[in-house]
Amino acid sequence: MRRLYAILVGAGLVYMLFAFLGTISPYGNVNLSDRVSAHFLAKDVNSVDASKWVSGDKQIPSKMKVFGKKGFEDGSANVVTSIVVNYRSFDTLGEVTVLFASAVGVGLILGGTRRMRYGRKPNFILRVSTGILLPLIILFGVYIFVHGHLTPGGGFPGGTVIAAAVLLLYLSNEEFSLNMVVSKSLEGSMGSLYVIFGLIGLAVGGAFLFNFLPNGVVGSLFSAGVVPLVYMTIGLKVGSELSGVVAEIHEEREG
Amino acid sequence: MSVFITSLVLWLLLTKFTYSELLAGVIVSILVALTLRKYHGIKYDWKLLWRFIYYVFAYLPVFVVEMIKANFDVAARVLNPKLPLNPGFVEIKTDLKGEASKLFLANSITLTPGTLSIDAKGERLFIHWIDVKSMENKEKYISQRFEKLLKGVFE
Amino acid sequence: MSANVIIGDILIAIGAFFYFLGGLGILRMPDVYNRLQAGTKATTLGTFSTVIGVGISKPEFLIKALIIVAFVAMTNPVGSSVLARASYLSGVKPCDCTKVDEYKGGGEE
Amino acid sequence: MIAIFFVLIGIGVILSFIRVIIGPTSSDRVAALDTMNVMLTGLIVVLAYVFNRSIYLDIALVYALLSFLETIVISRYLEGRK
Repeated sequence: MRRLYAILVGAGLVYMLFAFLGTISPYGNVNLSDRVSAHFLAKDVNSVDASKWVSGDKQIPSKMKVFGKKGFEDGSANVVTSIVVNYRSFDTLGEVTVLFASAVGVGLILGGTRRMRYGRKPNFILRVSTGILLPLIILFGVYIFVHGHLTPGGGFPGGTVIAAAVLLLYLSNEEFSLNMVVSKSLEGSMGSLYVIFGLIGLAVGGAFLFNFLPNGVVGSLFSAGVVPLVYMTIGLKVGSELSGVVAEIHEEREG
Repeated sequence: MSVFITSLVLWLLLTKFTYSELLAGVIVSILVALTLRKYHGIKYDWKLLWRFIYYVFAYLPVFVVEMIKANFDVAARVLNPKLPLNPGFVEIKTDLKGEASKLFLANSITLTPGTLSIDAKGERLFIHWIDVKSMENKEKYISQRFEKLLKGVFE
Repeated sequence: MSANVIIGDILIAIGAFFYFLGGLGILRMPDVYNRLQAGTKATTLGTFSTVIGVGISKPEFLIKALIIVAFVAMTNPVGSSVLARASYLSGVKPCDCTKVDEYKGGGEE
Repeated sequence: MIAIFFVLIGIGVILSFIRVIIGPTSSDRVAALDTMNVMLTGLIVVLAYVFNRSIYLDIALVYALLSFLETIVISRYLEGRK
């Protein structure tokens, strides 16, 4: 079952490579104004009057009130997010792969079976305040990556905040140790879900991570097509991956 | 359950209210509450509203006034060219039992004039006091203002 | 300029003054514990005053400003008391003017 | 008016940074760094007010969280050493 799955994903990637290589035009002949349009550049998270934007010789029409408009080009209110996820999605795939490789390296070198102890018992004040702050920190991390298409942030910062909460739990509780099975399986399933989203986009639209969902109203939560789903998968993956790194640093081998 | 309520309230405060935000908040709060059911320190009971009102109207004004006094105290000490200091580590007893109430007592002590709580063991709190006035009746100077109020809030 | 902007600006000015006092206290006090006293109190009230002043000047910032204030009020005293305990246990000597010390040996009987 | 705030906060940050550099023990340095981080949080909020961007408040919240975590981590490291 597992081999079949791996073969399917690999075949999809190979097909994507060949399909993509055929569509690249020679260097210098790409008409950029088709790809990055003026409308796309003028999206701003603050919905300012964008009449001052000039791209090439084309003046953007003034009074561009983007918020509340339906079916806009990409539908995300955050320019950085739509560039990273829609226009440069190979780059994000590469970043996720680099992080995965480093997590595997830490697990190979530092992994162990026994929970490491500090020299002193944790402070009473630290222990109780961690109990109160912990749900709020994790909720804030989830808020960052769910709202990645509306506010600054996205999968990587949100995952880092979740890993920070796990580190705080490790520092304040002598008994706690992360359930590695849950962490690893969440990481793996989320990573492959990201690739599967990309392959569905490839099958539907002909490019990796093509936006196959309706765009919705700019500025609301369920908008921007595939971007929030991709950021949820990336956020959960990075969060569980960095938590696994923190857990492996806190373990030591027997003897 | 109490984690769920706190998370939902925080989510709605962080975002603007729409129905899709409410739906996402409910889902996320359920997940957070299920994940952390062993490691949280928030517990509510049926007297929540009364406690909240008591906290806002009885505890917060005293706390804010003490904090402003503490800052003028710090300002007077720092701006004085001779640096009048008389510090020492003292130990006081507290009557509070609950963990959250002791945490709030320690935080209040840290933010009030001239005291910094260092450690808590059982009923004993260890405090760095910048101006040791007397070794008897230490509790009168340091913690008695808050103990009654916090007992009303948390116990 | 309306009334709430003026009130907010005055609050921000008070907060900035307390920030200045915190920096001065950090620089002038003789040992770690006294420095933590000055730094923690002054910066906490400074943050209260600054952030609430911003929230009053711009009412659409008020809710997030209150969240930041609550977070700082929870974490700042905890951080400084954990740091004070750590520096005591790691053997940093208090200054010579210290009168009494009932916390010898980490408070163990 | 706004310039006064920035000058006062800047002097505070510089004074505590001097303590970070000259502090005799590492506890002094961490204490000064903690104070400086809280000041910078307030500075980010004032910047949000000046530039009129509500998104900077999220950044201030994340900065406060990370500075708290930094203090806790270094404190646990210091007290574990005997």
